[in-house]
Amino acid sequence: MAKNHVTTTINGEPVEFLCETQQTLLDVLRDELQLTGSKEGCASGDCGACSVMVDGRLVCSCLVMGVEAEGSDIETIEGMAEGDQLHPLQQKFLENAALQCGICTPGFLIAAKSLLEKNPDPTETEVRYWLAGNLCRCTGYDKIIRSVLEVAADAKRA
Amino acid sequence: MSGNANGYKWIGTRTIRPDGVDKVTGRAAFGADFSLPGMLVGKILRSPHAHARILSIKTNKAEAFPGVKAVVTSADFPEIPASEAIKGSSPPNYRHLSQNLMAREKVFYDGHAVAAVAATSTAVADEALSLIEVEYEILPHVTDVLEAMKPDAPILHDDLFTGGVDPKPEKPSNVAKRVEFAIGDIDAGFAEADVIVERDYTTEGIHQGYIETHAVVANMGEDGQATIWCSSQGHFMVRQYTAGLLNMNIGDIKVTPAEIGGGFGGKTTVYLEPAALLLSRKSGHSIKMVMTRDEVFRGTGPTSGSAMTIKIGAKKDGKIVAAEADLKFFAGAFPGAPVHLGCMCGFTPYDIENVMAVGYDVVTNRPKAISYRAPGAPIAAFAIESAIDELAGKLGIEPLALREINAARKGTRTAYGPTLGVVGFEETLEAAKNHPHYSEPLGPNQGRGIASGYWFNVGGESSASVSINEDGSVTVTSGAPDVGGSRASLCIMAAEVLGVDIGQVRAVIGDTNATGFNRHTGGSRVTFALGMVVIQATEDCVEQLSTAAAKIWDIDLEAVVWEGGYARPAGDNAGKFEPLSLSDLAAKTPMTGGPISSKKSSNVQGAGPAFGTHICDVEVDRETGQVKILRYTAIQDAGRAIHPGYVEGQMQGGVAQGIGWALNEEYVYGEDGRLQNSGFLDYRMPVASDLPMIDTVIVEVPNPTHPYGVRGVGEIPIIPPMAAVANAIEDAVGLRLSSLPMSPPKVLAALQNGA
Amino acid sequence: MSALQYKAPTSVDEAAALLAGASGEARVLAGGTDLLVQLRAAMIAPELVVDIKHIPELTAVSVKDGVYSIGAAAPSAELHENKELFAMWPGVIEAMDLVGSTQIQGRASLGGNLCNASPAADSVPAMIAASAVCVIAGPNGTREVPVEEVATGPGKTSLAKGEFVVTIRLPKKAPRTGDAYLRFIPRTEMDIAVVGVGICLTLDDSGVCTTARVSLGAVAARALLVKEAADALIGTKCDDAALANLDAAAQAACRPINDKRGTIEFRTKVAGVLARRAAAIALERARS
Amino acid sequence: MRSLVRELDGRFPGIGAALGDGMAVAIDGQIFQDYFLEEVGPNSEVCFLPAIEGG
Repeated sequence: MAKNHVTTTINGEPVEFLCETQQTLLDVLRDELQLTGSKEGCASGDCGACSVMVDGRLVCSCLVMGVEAEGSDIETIEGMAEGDQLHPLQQKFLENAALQCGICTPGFLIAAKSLLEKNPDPTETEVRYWLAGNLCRCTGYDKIIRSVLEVAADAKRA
Repeated sequence: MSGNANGYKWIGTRTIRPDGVDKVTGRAAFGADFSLPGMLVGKILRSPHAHARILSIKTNKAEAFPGVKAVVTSADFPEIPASEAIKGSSPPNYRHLSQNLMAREKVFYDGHAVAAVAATSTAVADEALSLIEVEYEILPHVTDVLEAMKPDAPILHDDLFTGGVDPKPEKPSNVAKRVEFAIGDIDAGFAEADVIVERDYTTEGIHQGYIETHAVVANMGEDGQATIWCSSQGHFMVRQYTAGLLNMNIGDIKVTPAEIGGGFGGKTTVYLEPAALLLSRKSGHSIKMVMTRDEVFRGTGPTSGSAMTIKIGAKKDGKIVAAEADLKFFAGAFPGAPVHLGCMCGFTPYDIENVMAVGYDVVTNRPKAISYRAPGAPIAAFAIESAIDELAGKLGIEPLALREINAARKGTRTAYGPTLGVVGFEETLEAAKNHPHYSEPLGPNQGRGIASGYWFNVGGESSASVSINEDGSVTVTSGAPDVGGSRASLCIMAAEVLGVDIGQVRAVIGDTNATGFNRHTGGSRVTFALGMVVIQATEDCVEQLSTAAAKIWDIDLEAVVWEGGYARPAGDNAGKFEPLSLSDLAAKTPMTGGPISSKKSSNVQGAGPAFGTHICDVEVDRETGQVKILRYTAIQDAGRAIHPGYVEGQMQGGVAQGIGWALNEEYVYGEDGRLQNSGFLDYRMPVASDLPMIDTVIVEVPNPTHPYGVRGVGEIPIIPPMAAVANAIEDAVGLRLSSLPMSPPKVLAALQNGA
Repeated sequence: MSALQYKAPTSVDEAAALLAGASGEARVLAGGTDLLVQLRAAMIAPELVVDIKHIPELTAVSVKDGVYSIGAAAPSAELHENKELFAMWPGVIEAMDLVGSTQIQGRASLGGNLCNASPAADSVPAMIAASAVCVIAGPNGTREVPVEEVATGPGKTSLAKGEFVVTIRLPKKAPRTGDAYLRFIPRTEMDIAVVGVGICLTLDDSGVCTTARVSLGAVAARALLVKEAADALIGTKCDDAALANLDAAAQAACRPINDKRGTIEFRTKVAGVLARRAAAIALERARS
Repeated sequence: MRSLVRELDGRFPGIGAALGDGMAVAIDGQIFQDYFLEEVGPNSEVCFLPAIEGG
């Protein structure tokens, strides 16, 4: 059967790809477009390692069909830094040792960025619940949560 | 950012890890992120039965399916006879490992691999798996440790006879071995006791839960030279085990480590690599295999579950006079439960004259258990630290005070034999007592628990090289995968020895051809043991740099000192020459004797044992049995924190895993012996909203055998939490829960029965 | 290996024709948060997936004379962000908001949660309590069905071939009406409900409960509408005695199973507890 | 250590083999996984124990 032809925008660039209907957006990003920063931890929406933004909404790319992405605007971890300039969340994660193995880090960064865009001054509880769909097995979340709160506080001061 | 309170320039500072930018931008390549042109997809067919004899496997339909390039079964694996099961001086048992990787006569658990295919796509491979016809004769199964020990239990292995008992048994058994550790006279000890507590405890099998599933790309060249890219806790382990399983020469295999997305002990063995190589050999293509989450839960090693009995006796003044542990751990399908480590660690926090710890290693129809952070110790500590708490209650002594009365210190004889050297257990108790958390008031239905834990820490074979590059930058190459920031620690130690800016030093993990042998990352050894060889290699480079300076100045080597990143003339020559920086000297190496680098390999000894003490507050919903963790403080002797951020991270992560173990994580098997919760939805690891901030206190009682005093830090944090939570629940509602997980249905049932 | 087809119709009629015309199994794709998991796990093997999100009324939210019409495929996050809707039916919106993570909320929908027909679906008891009605389209036009009549058992619905839910209609809310939904999960997030309770009650101006609907989730093969539990509240001021009767009636209605998520005893007991707690919240909302 | 093990094996035949496989030794409290070439003092405390595997 012929593959589906899909036209999207990814990290601001127009991108066209061919995919089979069975392929998820995550499969397409990783296997067809070599954007391997989004990770597959469960393929069932339980771990958040594949988090991306689709048309401004935070989603698990493992639960979106590749073919559904037609006409969509997609943001992935690869588009988070602007050139050499890390996003404040990326910088803060590094400074605070908020990652150990780093496999969940892209998903956390995408999810945290979407939180701060929607709610620039979240409480600790709000951060914890917003990020509850991102599993981390290394850090106990402490330094991740602190990093998000500190970036919010820094932005408020600025 | 130079100089800090401990007198060092870099030790104890929070530098940016050298691999950090790649990991926050998505560029870091983990196991599944690697690809080769023309590679095929490999998939594994797994048993749906807990215990069955394989009568036949027909692969012809699968092989004929378009797009399928190879199928392998156990027939493609060399059979390893019992006489050749042990190769060299360390684990594994290759016969068992081979059978675990690909079932031979029998499948021993739901998820046991029975065949593997290579195909042009995942969809084709999945279809091919469904075309493999396996005829099973289903056998009775046993997943519970006490059931497996019964005389009429289904026997997994006809050739397994209980070791460590006299006389040697004549009938096969699921009990692989009995171990015993004893000092003093246990009966006399209990006879002396004024107060005795005794209770049974159980824990469930739980998984390490790393977020990255197992992944490999493997290629077998036509000349028999193999190349493997994979994520593991030890690429030398992958090389050694793969060679041993496939009867290959170690030198014919090159393993390149990918970034590893969490291991916690679970990636200290091979699962996919040998099958991937066989598929590559058969198909003539490179093979990529990536496990699904379901496969990880069903097919890879969880840790043991257990049934335990603990009995402790003390005098009225709190002095413990006798302690006895009976620990039965299930190992899963093949022997190897870490029950001896549970026996050895459990009572070590205490100075007790009469101790008897007996352990049983029991096979069951579950995946073969593998290490999980301080293997064995957390299980024993749940029971023993709960018993200590119960004893404190009976004696009317504060739990922390009871620990102080009995605390192990330098000179304490452990139950497993050795006498402790310099250790920091009392210091952790002191820090706990002085922490504001310890005296904060509690509300209704809230309780506070204390628990402690001990781990040996280990050293082991380590190889690293340090190269001074032409521009004065420094490359540290080591061969033990970085699971949680160890490259940052190695950079710090090299920069400290060199006295240069941390930005000049970069640490990388070399492939199996780039460094000498390294034992896998585990047992909290890398910062300690690799640190030792990196320090030695860096010191050697300093010697070479000083020699180069001496040549340039035409003075004796003894007249050169290395200080703050510069060679300086000393003694009579002091001030006669301008100091030469590392970069100056690096630029001149073509004229001063050539490149400067050093390789060191050693079997590093002298790991510093360490202790931790945790404080946990909970609130119990009496109507639903739900336990909320309100506040948590972890205190630990790290010897010396090289990078405090990553030490705290180890502590916080271990606590979170321990809380999961305490409250909700468990393998749930059905009556049919099949695993019912093989996904993150129903295998309930803590999520961000389940936890509070986890406070940490790093106590530093330096390890005298390490130049900077490093002890391991990664294992200890997971040891105390289960008992800390149980003790807090007891404090909150007056009920002692002795079975993990302390999930809401169990807590509610206890509240109803106990109230 | 059958080739899977994907279609994204732009009208209700087109969608109904595609679904009705499929020769093999056809599935409706709303947010996909259940469908893609089932596809991946090979629990289903449809030949056609019909994406209904390109049909305008399927993702729209409108209100007319106090009656809310919510597109069956509208993502939960949008409903939660709709302040007027949230203020009107906090129980329903909070229930849907409990489904999965933030990421899931960006995709999951009331229609999907309903038609997946899980006995533990969070939004369903809340919708039943709120007297929600589904507008169902099919090859023979549209029909309206109370939410409680959609799921018939685990994974099974009363929808005929070619039919799909277009909108969910929440009735005009009477004065002094409050709704609430509570569920029990072992963690704080990311679990499937072990027990769920939706309650909607209306008070007269003296504070006496005049009407009530109580629905229990995850304690039977489908969400239950429990009249006896509602009767425990009606005619009372929802005092402690009434709440104790509600607790007992809720427990009596449970027909749960033992499974990896909970035991019969636990589910039954906690159903009563949550009924009391949810009633207290609904009462508070009805009063304010 | 090597001569100590030889001596032990002389007194208790077979113990040498048993102490070789998967065992470590603690000399004066210090654990050695690889102990054959370690020095033992006249008053040293020597304990044989199982080799330690870590996570």
